[in-house]
Amino acid sequence: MVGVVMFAIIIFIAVFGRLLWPVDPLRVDILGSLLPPSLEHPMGTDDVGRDVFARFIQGAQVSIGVAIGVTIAGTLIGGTLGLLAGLVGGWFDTIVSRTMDAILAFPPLILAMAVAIGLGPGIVSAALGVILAAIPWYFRLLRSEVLRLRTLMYVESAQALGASSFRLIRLHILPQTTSTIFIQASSVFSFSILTLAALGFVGLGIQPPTPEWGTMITEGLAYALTGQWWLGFFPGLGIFMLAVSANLIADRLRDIYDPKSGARLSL
Amino acid sequence: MINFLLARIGSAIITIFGASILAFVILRAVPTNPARLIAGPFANDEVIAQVTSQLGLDKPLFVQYFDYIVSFFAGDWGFSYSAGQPVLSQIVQRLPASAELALYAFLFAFIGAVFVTVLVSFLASKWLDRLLRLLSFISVGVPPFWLALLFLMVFFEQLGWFPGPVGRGPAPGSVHTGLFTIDYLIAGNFSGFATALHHLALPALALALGPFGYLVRLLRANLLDIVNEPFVTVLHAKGVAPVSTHFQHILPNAFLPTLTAGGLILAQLLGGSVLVERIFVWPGIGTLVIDGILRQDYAVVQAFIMLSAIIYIGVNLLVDILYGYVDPRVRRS
Amino acid sequence: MSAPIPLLDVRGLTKRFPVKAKPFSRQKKFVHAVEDVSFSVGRGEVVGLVGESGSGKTTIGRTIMRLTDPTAGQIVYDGTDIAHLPRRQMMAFRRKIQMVFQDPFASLNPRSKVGELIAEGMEIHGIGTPAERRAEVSRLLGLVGLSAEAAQRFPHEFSGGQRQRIGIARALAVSPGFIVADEPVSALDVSVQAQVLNLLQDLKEQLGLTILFIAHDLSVVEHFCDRVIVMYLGRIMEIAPRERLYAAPKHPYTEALLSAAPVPDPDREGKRIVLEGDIPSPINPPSGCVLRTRCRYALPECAQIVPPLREIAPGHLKACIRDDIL
Amino acid sequence: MRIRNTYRLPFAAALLSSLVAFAGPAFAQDSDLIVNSAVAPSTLDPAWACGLQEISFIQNFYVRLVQYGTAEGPDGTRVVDFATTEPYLAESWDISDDGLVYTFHLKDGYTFASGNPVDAEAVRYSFQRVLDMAGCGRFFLTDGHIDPVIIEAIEVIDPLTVAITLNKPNGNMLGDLATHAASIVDPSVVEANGGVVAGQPNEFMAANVTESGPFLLESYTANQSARMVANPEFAGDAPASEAINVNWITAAPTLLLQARTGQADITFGLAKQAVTTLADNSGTRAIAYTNPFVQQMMLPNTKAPWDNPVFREAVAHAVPYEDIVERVAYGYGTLYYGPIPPSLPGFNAELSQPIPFDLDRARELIAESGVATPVDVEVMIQEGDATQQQLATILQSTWADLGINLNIRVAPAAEFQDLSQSHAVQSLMRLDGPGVFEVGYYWGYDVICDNSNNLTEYCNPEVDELVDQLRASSDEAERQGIMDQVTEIWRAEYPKILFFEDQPVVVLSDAVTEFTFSPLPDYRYWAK
Amino acid sequence: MTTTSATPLLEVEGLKTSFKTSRGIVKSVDDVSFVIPAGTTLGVVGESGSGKSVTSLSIMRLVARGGGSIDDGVIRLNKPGQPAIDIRNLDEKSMRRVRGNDIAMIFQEPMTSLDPVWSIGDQIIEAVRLHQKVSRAEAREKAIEMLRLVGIPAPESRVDDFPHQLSGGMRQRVMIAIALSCRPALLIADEPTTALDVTIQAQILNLIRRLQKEIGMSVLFITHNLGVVAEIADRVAVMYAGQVVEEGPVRAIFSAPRHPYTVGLLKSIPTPGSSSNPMASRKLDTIGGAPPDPVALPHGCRFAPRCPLAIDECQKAPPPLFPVGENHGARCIRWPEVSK
Repeated sequence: MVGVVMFAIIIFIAVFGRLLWPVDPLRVDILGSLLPPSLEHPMGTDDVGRDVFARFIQGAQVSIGVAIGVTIAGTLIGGTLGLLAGLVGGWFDTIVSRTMDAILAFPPLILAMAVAIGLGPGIVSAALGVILAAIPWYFRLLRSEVLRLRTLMYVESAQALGASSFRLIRLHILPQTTSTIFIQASSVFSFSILTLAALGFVGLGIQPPTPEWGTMITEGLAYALTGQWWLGFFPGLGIFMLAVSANLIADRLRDIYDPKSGARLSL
Repeated sequence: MINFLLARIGSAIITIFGASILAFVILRAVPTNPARLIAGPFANDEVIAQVTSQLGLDKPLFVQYFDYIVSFFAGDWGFSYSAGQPVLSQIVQRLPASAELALYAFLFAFIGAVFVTVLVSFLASKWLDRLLRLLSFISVGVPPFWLALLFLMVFFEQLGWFPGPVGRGPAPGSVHTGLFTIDYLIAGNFSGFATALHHLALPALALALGPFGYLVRLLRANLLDIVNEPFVTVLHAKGVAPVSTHFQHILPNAFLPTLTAGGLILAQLLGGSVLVERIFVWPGIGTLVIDGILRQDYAVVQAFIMLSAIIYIGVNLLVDILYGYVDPRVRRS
Repeated sequence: MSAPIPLLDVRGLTKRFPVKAKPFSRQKKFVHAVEDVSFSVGRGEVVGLVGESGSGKTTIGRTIMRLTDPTAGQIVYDGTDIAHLPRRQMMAFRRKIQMVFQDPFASLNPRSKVGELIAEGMEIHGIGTPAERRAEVSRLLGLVGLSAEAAQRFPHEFSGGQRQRIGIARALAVSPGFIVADEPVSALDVSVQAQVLNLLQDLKEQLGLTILFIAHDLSVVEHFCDRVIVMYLGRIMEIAPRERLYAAPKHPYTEALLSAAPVPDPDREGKRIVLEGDIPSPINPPSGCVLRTRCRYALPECAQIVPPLREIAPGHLKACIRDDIL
Repeated sequence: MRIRNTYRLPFAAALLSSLVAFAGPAFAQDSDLIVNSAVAPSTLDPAWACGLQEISFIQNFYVRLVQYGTAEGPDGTRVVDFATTEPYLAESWDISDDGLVYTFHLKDGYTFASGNPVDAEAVRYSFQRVLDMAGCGRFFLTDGHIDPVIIEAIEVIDPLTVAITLNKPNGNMLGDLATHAASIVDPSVVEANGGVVAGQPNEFMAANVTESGPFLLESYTANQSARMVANPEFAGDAPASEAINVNWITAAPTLLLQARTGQADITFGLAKQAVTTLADNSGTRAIAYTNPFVQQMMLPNTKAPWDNPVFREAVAHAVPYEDIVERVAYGYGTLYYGPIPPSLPGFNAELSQPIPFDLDRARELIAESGVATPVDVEVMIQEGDATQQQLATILQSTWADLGINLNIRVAPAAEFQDLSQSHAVQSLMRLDGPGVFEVGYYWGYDVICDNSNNLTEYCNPEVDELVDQLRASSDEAERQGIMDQVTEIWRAEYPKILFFEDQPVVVLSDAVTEFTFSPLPDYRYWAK
Repeated sequence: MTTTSATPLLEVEGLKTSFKTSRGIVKSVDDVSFVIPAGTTLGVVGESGSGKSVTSLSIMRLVARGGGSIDDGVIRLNKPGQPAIDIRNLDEKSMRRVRGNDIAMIFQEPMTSLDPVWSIGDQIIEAVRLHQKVSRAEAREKAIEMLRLVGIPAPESRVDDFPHQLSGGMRQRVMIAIALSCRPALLIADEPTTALDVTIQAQILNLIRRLQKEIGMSVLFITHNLGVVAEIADRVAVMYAGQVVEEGPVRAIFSAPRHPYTVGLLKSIPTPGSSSNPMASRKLDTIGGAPPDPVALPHGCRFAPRCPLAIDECQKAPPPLFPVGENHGARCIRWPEVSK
């Protein structure tokens, strides 16, 4: 419940923030730089006098947008591979499973970093890095789900009626996995938010001046000890709220659908 | 057991090779020519071409890969242009700092998580359980680098309880392990030990919180599963006191899966915490890698990626073996 | 007693499951689930297949359904060997052979409505228009003693016995001639078990079904089946018409099984023959006669040869080398 | 067997060197002078070093033929005076009348750490090495005359006499010989560790020094720290401190923190905003100096729209210079506009008045220029450079009103270097200044035609001719005349945007008793 | 065989146990009374949900873990020569001394009833040492002895085995060894053979019978299998919807049941030997309908909605347990009309 409310607040800020706070996040006011939070600037201003709240709003859009994209892409690619591997088996399964093992050999953040470096810094390569890191988790999940569900009696009973593999997947396997996928997706969403921020933090994220929370924290780092805490604090708070609420939602879903399994993916 | 070991080692080796190909391919996609970086700004094309062939960058990719792997396992991990040093010696230099930080972070996370979770589950208080759950979510959701920043702002800047971002503090006089706390203890210098610990505390805590939350969630879920197992009812029916039931039976059962997760976490931490090290100016591998990334010193980055994968797989392997040793179901089958 | 023309003729059926091989070990290990099993089921006959866990009875049912492929042997249904039939050709037989599953909770997809579940077979085989199927679903629901509006509800809204009725209706939807009933009542409470058994009996009589009835409960089999096949550790021990089997078992295993079964009669006296020891692992079954390790009549020879299943009286076969017992 | 041995070697070496490195900081003592700076050297090889951080570190370990003098500085400190050249290893020197042959007479008694004498042969070897390796050092040593290389021959006359022959006269030759590139390295050690391979860096020399100068490098952890101690065998003036600890700290907060708490005696490279927070800090003083490094935006004059001089003039008027000095440089910047930075000898303030910030004028000029708006331009800045990012952001916002859409491309250091060297970007920002503090050297790459290091691609044959005259001349009055002339020509063409000349700020703890500032810090004169 | 002592070993009177669920309060056990004389076996039969397992857990006071509570009733344990123990009012520590020592319990699932990471020997040793002051070595000897007693071959070597190395039947033997290690006065066996194969079931039933004689304990044997009850029990309690509907000597229950539910139950199981009777119908007698919803129990007789003999009066008030014979009671107002 708390999760949903927190999530709703952030989404609301991302979607309607610009309407309620129509300040240009790129507008520079040099002499008004580094102002502390006030009514005029609820989250203060940054080193060139941009309104941090306006940047926070746009950062929310960027973070959420990219995280959603990453989550969907990861689900589709990893899920499809997992379904196929579980169903087809044989050499296909062996090759894909081995590849996934190799990907899993990297700590997720390191993998995402490697990809972002390889493709050159930018939001697209950062997103691709996170997708690649997320794929094996979906793959494993779906593959084991398929293997598990295939032996379920009602799947067998449909098989006994003569149902084709495609029909089995479409009607009897895939619908059963939606809750698992959804739980996984909210974990991955939270993971993407954190990882994208981390990539931004090490300079592999989105290119300025587009505000991205992780990059904002890095830029704020230099001011943390000179008293201008608001530069890094608020974007961090945004990441925190989004990641925590996505996790809370995932956990709630897990309680509802799958009370036995534990956490799956962490930074 | 021997078969089990051989099989695990075999598959670990295959995975490492797979991972090395992946790492190699990814990093060779980089558009910039490292030769230009090494040659410097006033170099002409001739010099750049010389350096390129010196690095073997003009060879086909698979030859480069082969060369890299051969020299990697021979101990030549490349040359860092940004430090003017072989990568291996840089990593060896910085490994103890990262290892010490990782070790303490892991201990904080693991011991903390096990202690708190088991206590809360034993007390069976709904209220405490909710609190713990909330705490675990908060800790999993906090970006570690932001947390590090908050720690500094609160515990250093405001309260002055801990040292600021100044790295590991003074080094001990004699070096045995490279882990300051241990070295101080060996030297019998307890105030030095305290200082080293003082410096370790904030970064280790910042690093520990995420894994702590993760372990709490995992252990809590496992404990809940085990508590509902029939054998627990049997134990009660035997007249076993709740304390022994909880700590001698439920905990060992729930602990085993946590061990695996703990291994993964330790492996990730050992690979250097890229994020927290940077903020606390910890002279570890994480800092090295960030510098490597920013300066596009890819010999460093590539060696680090390989190293992370190897540590990750190696620790996993160790945990599997340990698991096999601890869990009778795996041991004897 | 002359056996009717068999509708199903199983010959030399063998099924081995590879055990996940240990790396670097030379020999592959198998679970010997079913070893060289032959029997037949006549048209309109109800044949019981009894045995304890690991006897292979369920594997036989699943193999006939082609839910798993046999390692060797033939399964001749109505003149066609379906044991190795390709998918496409097998489709025709899927209509003719249907299965009722043990667990009425697990064998129905919880997310599908009962109507959809029953109609699924018809849909797969392209039987009728949607409207016709709906009508057929109502008819089938009536047939198994449920009201027509049950079609609109989900499986979890029904009790165990009702779900098993739904499972039966689902199997009947494609008008099969042959039903493999895999422990259809063992998960049910006694009173419900009786209801379902009665239903199966009615349906059998009305529709002229042929049934292979897999069970571990000897009294249910005695009540319901015409002929009984007794299995142990993947092999057939004895086949006999029920009257003969229950009155005068000829195989030591059958004898022990019947003796071990508890009877709801406190006054029953008589010595109980208890088989000592555990059922051996199907990965390493004993050589020769698989029962010999637990058999009180075992001779040294029993370890030497696998006793063939031989006819000792019309329609009565046993796999035991000793004729001097029982 | 052989293969194995060679494989084992790097491992052992790495382990050993790491142990040495652990042991390194262990010997740090309270009496050590602590020097913190933000950027670490990437190589210790004088032949290969390019940047300030390498130069300033390396030069402490090597003796050179000549050195710069010093002069009075602010706040009781001193500054290095690049206008004067004093003897160092060379006792005296003769310059032939045509200005082509320099003959140096060396002092006796100087030795390397290995015990070998620092003699004429070592000088010849060191210079020849720099020329052959063709790294950055060659550029410094030849005053930028590399095509053809201005040094025609280096001859050993006798063990204490060496002669250098040029193929054309050069007014700044002595200044060049005072740079790090002219460091005298130990030929025996170099030969034992890979020798000289034309066109290739030497891995040993990148991580080691062969000391001939006032300091010995006691321990060195790349990118992290080093400890240097006074060289007891050094025949020249002993350095002011016995031992110096150098830390390279990339994290801005740490650098600030250590300066603030007095953990560091001397701190370089603090952000200007951070320096302002130290104003009331007790125990430290922040002293601003000058050096000829300028925050600038290169407008490659051959690329549209910068090929339009009126458009360049327009954008030069569209920069809020004063606000930038106030809030980006926090007052530590000098405004001017001209080809000579204010702190380089020869600067004429009269002729180099700053350009006023005048958006209306800029608008008029754009209209006049004929460049159709809106126009998209891209500026490349370097990853992690906060100042450049602030400047780019400010321009982006300011220029948006003029119809100029400024796209910011953040490039990591390597890509930045790659793209700027290959002239592949539309424009870029840079903090740039000469490595040799003389106008001729600076203009030798910054304003003359067809020079790959001339990032503005400014080209004016008339200026080129004047620069040639300047570089050959040693006459002060003549030089000033030429410089003023070029300034006037250059200014009218607005080749680039000059935000401000950067004033370096050094934070000294109160314990520091002697300090001499140089843009290329020379540790010899520091003490506490 | 049965010695009717003055005070039975276990007396249960008016036991009421309920569970809070999301759908409402479930009265799993509602006014259940029975006695178990020393050395005898009471068989409790009933279908799933009838409350038989909750009854046994209530006696062990283990319902709280599942969210249940004992609301009313008396559970009294009378060990010969000792003061009676009022189980409901015992403090938790004393209760623990009763569990495993005076009353032991074995369960349905032998595969999951043992701690998988403890060796079976240690699990027996734990039980022994909890209730007896013996050294570890002595306890180990005792464990081996117990394993031998329950018929585990080579107990000296198997004592260090882990549960996963044993078959289901062997595990159930280990469970019995643990339960009997302290020679309890009462053994509660909750469906101990349901998960086992029929030949193994016979072994375990024989074992329990043998040990009961040797130790002289009483047994509360819970099962849904009427055949098993007929074989093992001296007295039988038939449960339906949380109540004992009939209780009596085993012969009386099987030969002359006085409750319609008992009758229905007996009739609905296929009669062994039916094959030799050519006249036997292929149809079984059944009880119509289904057991009531546990959160919405009928006000009167709980079996009335399914009862062929039900009359209007049956709906009005819950019937008491009528004495219908010697030590034989039935909860039916029309009991005189009931016959098999």
